[in-house]
Amino acid sequence: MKKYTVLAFGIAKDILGGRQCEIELPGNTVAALRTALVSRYPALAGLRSLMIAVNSEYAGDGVLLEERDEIALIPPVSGG
Amino acid sequence: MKKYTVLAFGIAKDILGGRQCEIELPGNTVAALRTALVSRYPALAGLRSLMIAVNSEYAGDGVLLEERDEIALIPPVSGG
Amino acid sequence: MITLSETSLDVQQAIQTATRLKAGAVNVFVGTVRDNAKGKAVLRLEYEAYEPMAIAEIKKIVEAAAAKWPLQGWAISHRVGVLQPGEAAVVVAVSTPHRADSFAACEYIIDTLKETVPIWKKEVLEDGEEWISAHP
Amino acid sequence: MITLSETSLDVQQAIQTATRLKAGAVNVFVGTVRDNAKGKAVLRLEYEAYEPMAIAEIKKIVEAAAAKWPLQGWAISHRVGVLQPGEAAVVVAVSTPHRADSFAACEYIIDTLKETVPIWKKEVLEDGEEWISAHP
Repeated sequence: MKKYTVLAFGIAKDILGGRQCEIELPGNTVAALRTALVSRYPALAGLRSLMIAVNSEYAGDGVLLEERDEIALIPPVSGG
Repeated sequence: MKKYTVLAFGIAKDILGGRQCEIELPGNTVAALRTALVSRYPALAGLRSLMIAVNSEYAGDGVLLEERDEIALIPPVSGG
Repeated sequence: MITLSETSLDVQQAIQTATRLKAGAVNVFVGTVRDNAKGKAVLRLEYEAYEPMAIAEIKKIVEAAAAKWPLQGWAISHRVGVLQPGEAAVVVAVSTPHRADSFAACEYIIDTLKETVPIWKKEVLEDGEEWISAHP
Repeated sequence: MITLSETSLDVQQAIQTATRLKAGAVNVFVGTVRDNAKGKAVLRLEYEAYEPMAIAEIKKIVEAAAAKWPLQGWAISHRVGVLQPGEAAVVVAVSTPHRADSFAACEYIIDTLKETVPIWKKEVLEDGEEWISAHP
């Protein structure tokens, strides 16, 4: 099991109940992390979209994670 | 014969040699005025366009002039 | 607000004039004097306007724009006289509820202004001067 | 110049930053907080940004714009924190040699910013609050 720290913003912060959470999972892909997060916080599944950023870059499902990566949950953006 | 005062701007002012001129002509249309002006100042014929404004409105060739009208020669505009 | 000015244009004031609480989008175009033209250095521009008619024509453009887009506020200012490179020659500011309209309305206004408003520009380059667009 | 600011955006400074002597056209978009939404009064907006990534994404947008149009200067500022109606939330200023490019580049930047940059807006109306665009 690896432990990842995930930052949350906007409505994702409200759903997680804080600016970040820690999550342990057996896999090391963005897809595995997403599945684990939605399982723990089902309200995430109701969002229009949910991207994951790794080290300030949008990351596709196949991207591999390392424990020291800066990982962020990006709900639908609405700047401007 | 009627006498009209014609204001000139931009390159038309240079061609007329001043901010305005007076011109007498037998007709009272914009077309007659244009013909008389081009005849007196042939360099006007070399412009890309030459509009005539009557009382601050662009005027077609058929518009009738009165001596008290404010008449202006409008060479190609280039504002902005 | 339509202004023909012999002194520096106040872009900030134009934006404030155009901004409205009901409008979420402000688009502003500033035309400035370039320091070069036709590969030559520009020494200065000289603008001349037939002022009452210029103001009347700008009003017509604003009315046409307001018929096409939901203009909330607007301000149009044009310099006359002698301008140095870097100075603003024209400022168009408009506000609309949503942003695409603000771009479209502002571009329409400046494009039409350049076609119909009786203002003339003489470009003074290092090697001569010319009334812009005068000849074919 | 990319700025994320907790205090009022300086539109004039953005314009000055974007203006270049070689560029004859400056286009500026200012997104302001409307006083109404969905027929309700807006009390305030709250903006939150993932700041390092927001700056990185804005840089990418500018690079893409510079590949499409001859951008000379540019400045992009976005507010974070609590905004009242009338305040500027975002300012995009660009300059190009000619005007059509300045409109196209500025509109591309603000359109893309709204799609890709990790900034979030919560709208607080008289009767409730909502993260904008969060739900289908």
